[in-house]
Amino acid sequence: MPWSRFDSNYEAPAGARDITYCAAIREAIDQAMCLDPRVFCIGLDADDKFGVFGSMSNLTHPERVLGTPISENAMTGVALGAALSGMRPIHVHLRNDFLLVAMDQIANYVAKWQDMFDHQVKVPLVIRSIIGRGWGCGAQHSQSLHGLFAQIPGLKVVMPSSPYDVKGLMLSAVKDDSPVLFLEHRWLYKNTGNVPEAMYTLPIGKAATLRRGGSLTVVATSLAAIHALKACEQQELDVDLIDPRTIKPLDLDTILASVHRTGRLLVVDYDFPFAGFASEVVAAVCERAHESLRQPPQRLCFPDRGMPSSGRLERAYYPTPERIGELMRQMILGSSIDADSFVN
Amino acid sequence: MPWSRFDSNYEAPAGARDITYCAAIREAIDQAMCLDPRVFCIGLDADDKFGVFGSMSNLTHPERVLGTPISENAMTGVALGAALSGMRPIHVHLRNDFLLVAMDQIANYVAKWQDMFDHQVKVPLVIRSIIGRGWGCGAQHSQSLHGLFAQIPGLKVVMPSSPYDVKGLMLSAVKDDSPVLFLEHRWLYKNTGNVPEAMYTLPIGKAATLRRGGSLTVVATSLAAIHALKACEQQELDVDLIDPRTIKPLDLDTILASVHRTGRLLVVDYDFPFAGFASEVVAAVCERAHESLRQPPQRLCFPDRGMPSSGRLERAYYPTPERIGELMRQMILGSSIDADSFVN
Amino acid sequence: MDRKATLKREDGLWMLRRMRLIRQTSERIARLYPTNVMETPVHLCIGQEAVSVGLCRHLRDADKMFLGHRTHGPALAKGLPLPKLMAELYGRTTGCSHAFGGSMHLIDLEHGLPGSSAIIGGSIALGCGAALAAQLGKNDYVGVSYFGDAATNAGVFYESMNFAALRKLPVLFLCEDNGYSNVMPKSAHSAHDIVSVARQFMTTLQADGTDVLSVYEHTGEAVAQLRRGEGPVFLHCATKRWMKHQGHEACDIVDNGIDRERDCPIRKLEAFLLKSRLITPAELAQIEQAVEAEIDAAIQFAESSPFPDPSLLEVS
Amino acid sequence: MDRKATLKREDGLWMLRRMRLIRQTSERIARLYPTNVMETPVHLCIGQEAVSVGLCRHLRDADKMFLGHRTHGPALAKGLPLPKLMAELYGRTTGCSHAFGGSMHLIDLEHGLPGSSAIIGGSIALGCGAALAAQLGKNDYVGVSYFGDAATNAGVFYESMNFAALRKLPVLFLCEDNGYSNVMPKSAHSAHDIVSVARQFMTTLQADGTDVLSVYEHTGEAVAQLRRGEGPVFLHCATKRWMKHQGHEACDIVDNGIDRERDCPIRKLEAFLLKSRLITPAELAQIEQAVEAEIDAAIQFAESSPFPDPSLLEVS
Ligand SMILES: Cc1ncc(C[n+]2csc(CCOP(=O)(O)OP(=O)(O)O)c2C)c(N)n1
Ligand SMILES: Cc1ncc(C[n+]2csc(CCOP(=O)(O)OP(=O)(O)O)c2C)c(N)n1
Ligand SMILES: [Mg+2]
Ligand SMILES: [Mg+2]
Repeated sequence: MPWSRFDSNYEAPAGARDITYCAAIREAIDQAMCLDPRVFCIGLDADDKFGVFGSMSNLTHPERVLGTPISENAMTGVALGAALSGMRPIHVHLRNDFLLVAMDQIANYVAKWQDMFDHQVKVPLVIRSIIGRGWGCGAQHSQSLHGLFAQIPGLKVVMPSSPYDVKGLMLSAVKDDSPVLFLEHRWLYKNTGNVPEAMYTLPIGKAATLRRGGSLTVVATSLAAIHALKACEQQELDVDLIDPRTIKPLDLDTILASVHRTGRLLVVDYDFPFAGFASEVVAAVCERAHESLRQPPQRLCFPDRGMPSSGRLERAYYPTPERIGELMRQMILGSSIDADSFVN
Repeated sequence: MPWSRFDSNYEAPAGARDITYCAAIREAIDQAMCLDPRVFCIGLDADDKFGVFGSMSNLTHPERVLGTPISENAMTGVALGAALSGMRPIHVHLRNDFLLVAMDQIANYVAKWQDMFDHQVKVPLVIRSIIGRGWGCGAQHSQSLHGLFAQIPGLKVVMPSSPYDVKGLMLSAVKDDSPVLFLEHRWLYKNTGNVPEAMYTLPIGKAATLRRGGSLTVVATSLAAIHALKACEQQELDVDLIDPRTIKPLDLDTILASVHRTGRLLVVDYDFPFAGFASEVVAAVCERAHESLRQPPQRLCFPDRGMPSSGRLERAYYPTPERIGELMRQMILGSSIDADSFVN
Repeated sequence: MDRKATLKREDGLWMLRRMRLIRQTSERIARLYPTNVMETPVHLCIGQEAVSVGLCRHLRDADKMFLGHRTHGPALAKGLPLPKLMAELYGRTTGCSHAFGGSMHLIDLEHGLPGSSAIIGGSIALGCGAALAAQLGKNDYVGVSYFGDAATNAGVFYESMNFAALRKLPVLFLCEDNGYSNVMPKSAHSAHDIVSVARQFMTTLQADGTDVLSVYEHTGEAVAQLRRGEGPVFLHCATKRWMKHQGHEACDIVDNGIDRERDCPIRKLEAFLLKSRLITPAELAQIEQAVEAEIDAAIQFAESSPFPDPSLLEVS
Repeated sequence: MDRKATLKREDGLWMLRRMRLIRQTSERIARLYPTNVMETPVHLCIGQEAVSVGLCRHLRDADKMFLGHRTHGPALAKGLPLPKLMAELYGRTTGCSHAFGGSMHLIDLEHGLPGSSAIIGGSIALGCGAALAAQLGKNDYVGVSYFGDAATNAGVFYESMNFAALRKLPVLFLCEDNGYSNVMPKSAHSAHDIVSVARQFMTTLQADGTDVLSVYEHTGEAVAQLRRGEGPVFLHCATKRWMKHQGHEACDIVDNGIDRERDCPIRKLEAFLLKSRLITPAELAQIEQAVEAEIDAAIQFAESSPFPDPSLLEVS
């Protein structure tokens, strides 16, 4: 089994090259495909000249990159059938909104197959999807559906924020014998960071602490984590910023340890607010660290409605580093925020 | 507009007939169809001799009951197109697991249509689905997906527990100009209760208090509410039992008022635990009533895995009145429960 | 068919005007697009105007048409006022979707456009739903599902055809086949002949989608069948996409087989009208100018319209 | 075809034994079902045995077959050991799915059964995935998607056919057409002829699904094409469902056109084998008895197997 020679290591090393988030994904996929002939990529427009926003350009094994018709549901079943037959497919989608077309396969088939047969079979299937937003794409092309998919037992949901994480976690996802939903925010693609050239994996289910502080625990993933980090830096806030990296399984231990220290919790989640990932984090923390919380926990999410198109409305719809910073500051000052803006 | 002559009234009257939950649904649908020729029913096996478990048997207008092929996704689009053209369809599914096949239409189309066009159009569409479980139906035929659908902005999610509620809320759902997902637990079908013969509506978004008490607030819907009630009665517990009836929009005011009095919260939700309805209730309460909570809130949900088939496993998978009662009693006694059994 | 004998001048002029409206509007959008005044993706219809215009000459306001992502052409053809389109692209409250929809989500209830969708395939079912509403309500409007060649890859297309055929719904399946799904040619996305498959379910017709008179003729036949209650029709229109899938640039696919002289639906119609003496060269120029003026006014309207207030997003 | 000349005794006996295994097992299940020892829905295959058995005589263990909800027949035909089926129906840990699957979710990796699904339609795509794995890995197994007539109403069927045809996948689309979706007849669920539609995508063959030799013959042709790498095949088998859709009772649809004498695949094969002198009446009786004994043993095994421990549900 070619995958066994990896070490698990989740501390970003120093001294490696700086490459983009996009290049880190590409490198992980290329290395996985070179290492293991069972790995192949499939997806609508996966094989075209755009190379999935560059994340699959010039791969060493183009013969294992398969384009498909607009048939996301059946293609997910095809990927599953191939995974059950010993392959390790990476099924890629240009926008996560299209995953809803494949929901029957994802939720009824992919996620349940192992449970239904008491884990006699492996389902080494990665479903990659890019989260996009902005430029008036509107309600059907701007969602971030990690909260929806995290509800479904049997799916791991990974959404890395840095080039280092995205490479290590992509390799872990491909190596994993259970289905992994891998979500990449388009706005992270050009970010650069330190990424070793050699293959490495990062554990699925282990958070990263992006900033240490003592007054407020902030939980945020993907683009939200980067925005929160920016807000902390801009406003020099004493924040313990945790990026769970994999939202399911969730590294609750790291979050709880932080809340026990800070006594305050804010979850910034770029997703719908009702029964989403932020709800889960708040609920799980309150169940386990009620006594530690000095003030009510808070969530910052999208408004509970579909995305508007006009730039003016888009810019108001999505949280910004400024809004995150403002909320963090208020929480640290202990002032109470009207929670009613988060839930209808 | 034939619907305007209703009064909103949500107190169960005395003296009316006792009929079953199933008969109450049937009566509501039949009355709606008689009142308004724009109301029609559509769905796989909607027109067969079984009459959707009896809930649509012998309707007055069988010519407005349309069977369909196994094409849940397109049929949802057909229902939406008809709703946008002035009809008031009731799209029915024998099991809510099949809704996942129609997820693109439900989440990308039905739920978003009004938001995308700034509510210039009405979408008077009811999606009815029965929640089933037991008898070894397994992971694909035993889900309760209200938490998943409640995440999606633009959908109302209604799941009544009593014959009185189910009739009034079904009429409200059909009367509503926005999409309503209406979930009926199969195990409630034979329950009987007081139901007026005349048409009446109940407000969508208004909880019912099933039992008054001062020591613990329990939030539970549908079958879970009935089980919780049974547990309270069996063990004579001092519980304030709230059945939100419509899980979205959620009547948070009623829940908060109760928590302020009792200082304790338990949510019993017959659904997956991660980022589900129970998470939302706990999170929303903690944000708003942190100071009132005397001890950590708790959730009782399914294990975070697909449903098993064997009767032995099924009976362990689903919470029971006994398990609910036990947990309520422990919470009232103030003992701490290991929360780690709810989230993986 | 002797087209000259049958085509009425008013029909010819109407179609010419609408095609010019779509063409010139699209060209103007392409010119303005790089300046970022329109914050929304645009899927232009240059070269494809004949399809929507030939179709819509036979449709009434009451007929309900559902669109996908490539909306501008068919929406204008069906009757969406240009200022409302422009204001929507400019993200203004006076847009047809009040700035909530953008380019891919246009609506105009008055003109039988109950909305459009950017998720490929699904809106095919909505046209069937409109037709079902017509049938159940004994109304005489028809439903139109308007979609591209690649949308037929989605399962919902077949499910919709089957249901429409089972119920003999008055719905037109209008396939605007430009031979591509983004840069993927039809040969890569369909193993079969789309029309032959559709023929298993319903009457099929085929028109030359670069020739508005061909589309007009076949749509006439199709819509007549629908209005007679004889069940659904699939109308295939082979056409050519002159632009890239999205944005303001010309299509750069090598060997795309496009000859802008030969394939231009507007030139074709103009030549025919001139030859048939249904129009004069002066009138042609006049139409072109009138359309330009209309576009100027629409842009003026859009630019001077207010942006939406962010408070509109508040959820009660 | 002169069947006598070509059918080998060992093939005939194998098919007879498997059909009897399915038939007698199903009958036993029907007898036991009302006693509630099997807490799981059952979709029996009585009358339909010829389809799965004629097919599976041509399949190898390495060939991967994906099933829907009506699993018992095809699973036994493919090689699932009877005790593992019975124990699964009895909800015991020794069941093929360790008591987690029940009647609709059977698995047997050793015999090329990677699982089955109760959501109609979707598993058609999985067979294509197995075929893709074979193609990419240069393995010589084939994929089989086994489904009913009504499963073809689901969009995923068309999407799968298109993809299989585009990639020339070695996958067999096996349509077991019993004419019904629960109590809905085919005329109500399909406006079209299923085979004619499939023919637009790939080679189609049609067998008499009440005659195992007909299925055997056509499957032979189909599987040979797959193994030669010539692309997918759709094999239609018209058959009859003697039972209700689910449960232990006989089908009560009026005018269901079933004549249990005339339509019985087992009688047909027995008559043929006797006439061809490939078998003796004594051997027939012996097979029947051996199968009964096998069933007794399987039930004995199931009944004496342990129930699963609820702690198995704990999520780490
Ligand atoms: C379900 C889904 N998958 C993928 C896409 C991305 N996408 C947008 S347009 C398009 C091509 C559509 O081609 P066609 O239907 O022929 O219409 P055309 O653009 O040629 O007019 C694709 C793949 C989408 N919008 N929806
Ligand atoms: C997506 C979906 N819709 C509806 C059902 C309910 N259902 C179970 S079996 C069945 C009929 C299937 O008919 P067919 O495919 O012909 O197989 P048969 O039962 O005749 O073998 C239906 C409608 C389902 N399981 N999945
Ligand atoms: Mg196209
Ligand atoms: Mg059938």
